[in-house]
Amino acid sequence: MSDACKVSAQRRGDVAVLWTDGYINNQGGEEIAREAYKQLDSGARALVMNLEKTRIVNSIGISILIEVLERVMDRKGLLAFCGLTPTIDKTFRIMGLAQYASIYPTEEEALQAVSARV
Amino acid sequence: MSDACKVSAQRRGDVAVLWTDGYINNQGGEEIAREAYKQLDSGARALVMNLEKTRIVNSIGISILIEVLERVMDRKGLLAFCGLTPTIDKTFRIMGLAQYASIYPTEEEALQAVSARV
Amino acid sequence: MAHRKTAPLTPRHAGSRDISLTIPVAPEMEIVATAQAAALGEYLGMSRDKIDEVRLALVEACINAFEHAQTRDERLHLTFRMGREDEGADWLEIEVLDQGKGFDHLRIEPPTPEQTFQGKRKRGWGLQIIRSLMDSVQISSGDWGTRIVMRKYK
Amino acid sequence: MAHRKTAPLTPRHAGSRDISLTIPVAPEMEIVATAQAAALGEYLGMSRDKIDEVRLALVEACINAFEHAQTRDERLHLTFRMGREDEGADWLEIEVLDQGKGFDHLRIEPPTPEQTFQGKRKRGWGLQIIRSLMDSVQISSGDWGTRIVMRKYK
Ligand SMILES: Nc1ncnc2c1ncn2[C@@H]1O[C@H](COP(=O)(O)OP(=O)(O)O)[C@@H](O)[C@H]1O
Ligand SMILES: Nc1ncnc2c1ncn2[C@@H]1O[C@H](COP(=O)(O)OP(=O)(O)O)[C@@H](O)[C@H]1O
Repeated sequence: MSDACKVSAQRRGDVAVLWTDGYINNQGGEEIAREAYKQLDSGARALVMNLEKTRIVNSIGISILIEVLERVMDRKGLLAFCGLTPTIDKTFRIMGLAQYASIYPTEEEALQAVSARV
Repeated sequence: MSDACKVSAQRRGDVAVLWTDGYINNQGGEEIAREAYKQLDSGARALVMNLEKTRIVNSIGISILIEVLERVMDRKGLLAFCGLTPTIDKTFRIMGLAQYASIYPTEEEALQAVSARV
Repeated sequence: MAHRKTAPLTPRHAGSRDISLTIPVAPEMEIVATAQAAALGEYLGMSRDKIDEVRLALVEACINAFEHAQTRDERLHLTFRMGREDEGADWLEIEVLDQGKGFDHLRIEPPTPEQTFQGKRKRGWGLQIIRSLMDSVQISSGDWGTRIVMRKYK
Repeated sequence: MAHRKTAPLTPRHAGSRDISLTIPVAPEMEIVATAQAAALGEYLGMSRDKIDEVRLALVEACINAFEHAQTRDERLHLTFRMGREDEGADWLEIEVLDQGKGFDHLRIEPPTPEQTFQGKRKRGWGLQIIRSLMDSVQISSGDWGTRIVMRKYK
């Protein structure tokens, strides 16, 4: 099924960048969580999630992203999002994800901001 | 309605290039015919139709394109198509449009070919 | 069930311009449904961002029915309507009807970000998202099932 | 009408995995219908070109009903089915049902490019295109209307 969300990641020092491609529902969210925990477990202290290739994140997907955020916060790490469509940005704000994680327009800005803080 | 086909044109000496954008049905076909006849009436001797921004041409649209082709042939002019998706190419071949008009992969090739012949 | 009503099991007013879509209760079918919403939004000339809002609201309404409704027919019945206000504003309306167990939507407490972050329960945002993204939302529910009618202006 | 049959006015075998779509008989609604075909083609992982072939075949089936059928209900009833052969080949099947006047499809003469170019009649290619683009096509028609069932393998 081509709608399934694909997740890829790359490590840049202390920071791991994750890219999503496609619909983030429960499976997509779990895919992201798996990759995020793998990165944290192997020493990443900050995560940047670039969602520019995702147009829909449903509320189940967001609830999983919130769990990831809590885990990151427990470890005193950082989580930043970038590449959000206006609708995804709006939904992140409604659910309060924007209060606890930072949101940047571009990957560059997100990387700069978290690199300065880890 | 955003599905309506948009047609634009530009004159390059004896050759007029027409670009379509969107679904070519009866209205789209008539839009193209109108622009084509305008170009012929103002002296164009060859038409290049670039359909790269069109993914569907229905059989009514094609029947109108065939009328345009006949009018061009009556005037001893040339008509070339380019930028066809495989499906549009296939349909043009089924209906025989490909027997009477030339089809080129790119606009450049179409322009070169017709310019050499007008 | 708090709201017992006579069961209006056919779409509200099946006008001849309506588009009806019935999908099975199955994973990812909500995304298939959004293709219809997107096509109609484009037909009306809605902006891509507004279309995304409609799509997400529709996704939430569908997954609610998939997750909670326990539909008797294992299908979800969608009706799409387009119209224009007197002042000229175009709208797209989507009705999502399930023949499930229903729920008392007036007794659903709206969640807060604080509860979501402190607590164990991260869910419960679907209806809230639908209300935030659409211009008007009507819910009726009973033991005949649940109907959500939501409208977005162009 | 040559083919009088008892009128099977509901989709052939309405399985619970079917997707049904009803559209009004109105200009450009055929394009709205193709959005559904495209979404299901993507769901199956069909190539973009094959999806285009399915979309065009569906467009032709819809405009035939719009132009010729004189439907009694001014609606067109589409059913989408997905399945897999024993050998593992996925397919998408689309049924287009109109409740119109029907026609004798066996007596329709296939057009030729020569006739099309010499003659005044440039039309008559719809069914030919459908047959060329889909892997299998079944037509049944009577005074109850017309049903086309067409299948494309992934
Ligand atoms: N179609 C439905 N049928 C039955 N119950 C529903 C339906 N939609 C919503 N509900 C009930 O309303 C509650 C709140 O729904 P919602 O705000 O979408 O959040 P969530 O689905 O994450 O719980 C659900 O937990 C469920 O109990
Ligand atoms: N759904 C239908 N209802 C009634 N008649 C139809 C239908 N589809 C096709 N026909 C008849 O079959 C003929 C051939 O159809 P087609 O090959 O699609 O070409 P065209 O529509 O261009 O004439 C039509 O002219 C019409 O008489």
